[in-house]
Amino acid sequence: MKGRTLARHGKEGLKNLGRNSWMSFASISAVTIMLFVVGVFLLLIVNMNSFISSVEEDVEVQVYIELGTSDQEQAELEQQLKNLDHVESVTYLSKDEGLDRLIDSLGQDSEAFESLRDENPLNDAFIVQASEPQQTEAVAEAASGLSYIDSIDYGEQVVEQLFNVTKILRIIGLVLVAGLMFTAMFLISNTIKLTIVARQQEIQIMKLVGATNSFIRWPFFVEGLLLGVFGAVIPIAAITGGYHYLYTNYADKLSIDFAEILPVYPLTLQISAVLIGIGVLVGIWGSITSVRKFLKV
Amino acid sequence: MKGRTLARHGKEGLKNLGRNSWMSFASISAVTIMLFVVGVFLLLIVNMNSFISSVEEDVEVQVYIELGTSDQEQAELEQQLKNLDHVESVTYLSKDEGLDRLIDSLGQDSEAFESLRDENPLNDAFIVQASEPQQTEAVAEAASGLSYIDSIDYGEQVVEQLFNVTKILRIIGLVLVAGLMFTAMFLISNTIKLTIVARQQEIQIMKLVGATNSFIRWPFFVEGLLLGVFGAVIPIAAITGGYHYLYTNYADKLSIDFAEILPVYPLTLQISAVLIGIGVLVGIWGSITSVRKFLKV
Amino acid sequence: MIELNNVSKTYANGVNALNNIDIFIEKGEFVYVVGPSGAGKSSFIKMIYREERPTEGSIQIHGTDLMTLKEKHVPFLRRKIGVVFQDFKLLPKLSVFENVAFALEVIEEPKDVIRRRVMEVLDIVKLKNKARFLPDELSGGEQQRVSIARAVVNNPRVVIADEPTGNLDPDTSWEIMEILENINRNGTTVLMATHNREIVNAIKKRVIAIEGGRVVRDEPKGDYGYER
Amino acid sequence: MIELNNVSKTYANGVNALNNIDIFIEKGEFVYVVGPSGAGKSSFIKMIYREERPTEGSIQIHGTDLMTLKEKHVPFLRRKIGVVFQDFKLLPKLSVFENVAFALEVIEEPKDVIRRRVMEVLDIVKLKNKARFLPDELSGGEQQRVSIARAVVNNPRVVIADEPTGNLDPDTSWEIMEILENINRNGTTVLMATHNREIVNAIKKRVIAIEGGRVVRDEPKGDYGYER
Ligand SMILES: Nc1ncnc2c1ncn2[C@@H]1O[C@H](COP(=O)(O)OP(=O)(O)OP(=O)(O)O)[C@@H](O)[C@H]1O
Ligand SMILES: Nc1ncnc2c1ncn2[C@@H]1O[C@H](COP(=O)(O)OP(=O)(O)OP(=O)(O)O)[C@@H](O)[C@H]1O
Ligand SMILES: [Mg+2]
Ligand SMILES: [Mg+2]
Repeated sequence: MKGRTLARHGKEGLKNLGRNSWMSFASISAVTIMLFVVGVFLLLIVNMNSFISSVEEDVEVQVYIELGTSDQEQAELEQQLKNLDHVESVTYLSKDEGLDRLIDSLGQDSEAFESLRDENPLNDAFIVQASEPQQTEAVAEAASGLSYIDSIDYGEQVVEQLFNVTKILRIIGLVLVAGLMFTAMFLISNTIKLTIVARQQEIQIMKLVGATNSFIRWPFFVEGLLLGVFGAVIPIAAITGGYHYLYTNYADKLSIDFAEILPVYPLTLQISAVLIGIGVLVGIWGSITSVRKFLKV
Repeated sequence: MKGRTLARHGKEGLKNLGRNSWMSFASISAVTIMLFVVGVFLLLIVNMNSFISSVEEDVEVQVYIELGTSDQEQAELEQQLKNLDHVESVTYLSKDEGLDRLIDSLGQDSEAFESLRDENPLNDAFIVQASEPQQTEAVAEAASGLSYIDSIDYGEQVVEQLFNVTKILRIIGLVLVAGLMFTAMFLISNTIKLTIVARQQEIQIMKLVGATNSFIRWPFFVEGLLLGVFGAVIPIAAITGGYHYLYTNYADKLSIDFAEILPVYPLTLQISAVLIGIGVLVGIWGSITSVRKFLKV
Repeated sequence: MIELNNVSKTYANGVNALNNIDIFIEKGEFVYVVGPSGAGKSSFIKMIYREERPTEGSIQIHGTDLMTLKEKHVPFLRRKIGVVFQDFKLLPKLSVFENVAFALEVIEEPKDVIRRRVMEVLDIVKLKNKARFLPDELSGGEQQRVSIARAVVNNPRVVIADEPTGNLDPDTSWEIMEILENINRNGTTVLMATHNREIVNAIKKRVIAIEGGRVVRDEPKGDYGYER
Repeated sequence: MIELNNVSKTYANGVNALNNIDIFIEKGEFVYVVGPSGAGKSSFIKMIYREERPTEGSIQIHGTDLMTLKEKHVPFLRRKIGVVFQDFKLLPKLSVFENVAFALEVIEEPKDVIRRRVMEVLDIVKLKNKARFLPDELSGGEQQRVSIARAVVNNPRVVIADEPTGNLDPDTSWEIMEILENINRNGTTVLMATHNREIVNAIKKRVIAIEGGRVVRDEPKGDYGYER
């Protein structure tokens, strides 16, 4: 193909958007609205995922030290804990600090327990954080084999249920995003196909006056690409702008304790890349596959 | 319009689906996939909403009774509590039961507190349930004006944060469902419009040989209606069937404590009604409005 | 009775297709409209069934003033006028039978009447055996004959034919002329744009010659030709 | 050189459009194809540029065997054949200029060559001043002339014209014939399906008459007519 022909195809593809302005508008708005929906969901799901992770990170193993363990033995235990697989960190928590933490967590009931301070029922403890929240149980199990240990607590039931919930949430999120992306691709290419079916006759005429398949296909390729690009502009702008606004104005309200919503960058950049990628790929793909049907003349 | 003409329009509308089979297929599959997405979201959001409500229902006000209150005074207080606005129920909780509950909730730490039983730091209490979870604070406030009360606890901070979270979740859910419905309507009518634009010339020919606008419109009305109905069949079947399957096989796994997923009926019936409603309305609407554009010949 | 008073037509792109046309056609007349390619014959014809509206002047058909005619009454005007379009304008998804029947369905004729009448007309244009074909499966001349059949099927008061023999061999053309003469004899006004010199010179009728958007000649029993 | 051996064509709907056609056309010949409406003229013509494929028999064009020609080589065959389609087949979204230019763009001519050559041809068919119009803004005859311009613009070795004067007045028809005779004089083979008795009888050339899908007459310098 000569250079001027390539330039011609590019120009023709662009012109065709204008020549079929109604159809182009319909296609671009379908791309726009679907990418917007996909973008919003990506934002939500990615944030949900990070929330879930924060919650999971909070899970820890409390290893209570046997009464009467010497300082040296205690250091030995600490080292052994640190040497366990999947252990991220080991922190010492004296029984007084432990009681403080406990009483704090009881809220208004706490006053009633102040009396406990005189006769602390707790032991000193090591707080062990697993490198992966899902490894917590394994770590607790491994730790239970060590000596100088009074008891081990990691909220077995609660943790198990938590992981159950987060697993379900993650699966739902993944299914939703995957389903929506599929839907978006299907609908975008469906719409593009409709605009091209309407031009079936034109494609056939081109073939009858001696155009090769590739000569016909190229402008459609360009057209599909432009549909994708133009269709991605508004969703990208809206999502980046909207998220930026939410983040700067409501970041604190949207955060719960430790779990914060993700910063604007690089998240919106990544999502923008995904959106324009979907737009362009599906645009080109929808366009090219639909043309192919009508090339057999 | 004569009866036979009405019959003719119905038959013509059905025939047109076949005559433009490719286009009909594209439209119906767009309706199908969008209604499916909307249906899945409705299921999720309605269930989320019921989960949230269950969590909120769990909020209660603990009214601790002053030491040394006589039985009669206690009965008086109970009556006064019952008479407060927005109070659903008032239950007596002795300090021993209270301690049981508390210790239970501490999980494995509990053993350390068994010692407390000898010297219970709690008071007897009334557990007050508000008729609306959101009224909890008001109830607590009103109760605090009464006599014979030692202290009042309803987990102020936790409850406030909980309601914040549930509010945000509800808003997100509502926005998502509304947004998706809008998207579905837009895309369905967009797709239908494209199929009709492609028939612009035919519509003009009909007008030129003496057809009135309503004569042309009727078959399109029928066609739009059928598109909606046919497009709603698969989503309704898939959602009802899928949810039924999930419910019978995984209801327990998908439930957390008190919060259970909603039963199959009437939920799926309601969602089916919504889906077929959207399909038919948008089908007819998209069809009729697009035809109108081309009737001016 | 068709009456054009001082009618001019300028298209949206600025082309001045007709200029100050004054024509009066009696009920039951047979009129040829001749003129070179692009003279304005089709534009003239399109204004009579109101596909196009004049930019100036006034048109009356059987007492109906097309300039003040309400949009919703236009279909009823068109039902009184059978049109053979220069480009046939067949509905591509309908069979030959359905295409012709359409003109009767719009006036809500009973099904059996439609069936009988359509087959009658298809017989006349020799397409009875192709009733179930789609337009795409017909030759050029066959499509033209379907268009003719549709124009006459509901016995309109006026038949307008734009180049009805352009795709027909001479023999078939004569047969079509016979059909048109026949319905004319029964009182139908016939207006026919044509390039067919042979026919115009043989079947003598009134000839209106248009050139450059103006009527350059208007003769009863005239010859083909459009020189002043 | 165009050679048809024992060619038959049956369409998908069962219509038997051509039967055992044997035709040999020398390079540089001028041939009329005549016959009544629905005889099979267009079917015959469509097989030469391979819009349709024969159900039986073989076709050779300038040494290329159409029966074994690969799909991807078809466009190159079509570029050597200029076709005036009975229904014009203009691209509705392209201007007159762009429609004609398209035939040169596919063979990747430089832009200035395209421009010059297109305006030259539009001048010949008297449509230079309508170069920027869309097909919809043209009269029937004007559209037909655009189709003719596109067929000849790339100096093809064969020109096939299906009813090229069906929508033209006699004067313009003669001018089109002059164009066709001119390119024929320069060595181009011309094959023309027509119903125009006047022209066939005046410009004497070889006449192939088809009726009911069979060649019923094949005469050098013949008259119009298709009776056996
Ligand atoms: N829709 C339109 N928009 C703009 N210009 C038009 C339109 N239709 C026709 N014209 C122009 O108006 C002029 C008259 O066209 P018209 O179709 O009336 O000619 P005609 O006499 O029917 O010619 P022919 O014999 O070739 O059919 C032509 O120059 C044409 O270019
Ligand atoms: N695509 C098609 N499918 C089915 N049948 C067809 C098709 N095209 C043409 N025919 C049939 O084949 C026969 C010959 O058609 P063809 O177009 O070759 O006739 P023609 O000689 O060109 O006639 P005309 O002078 O009217 O254009 C006709 O009877 C027609 O009904
Ligand atoms: Mg005309
Ligand atoms: Mg033909």
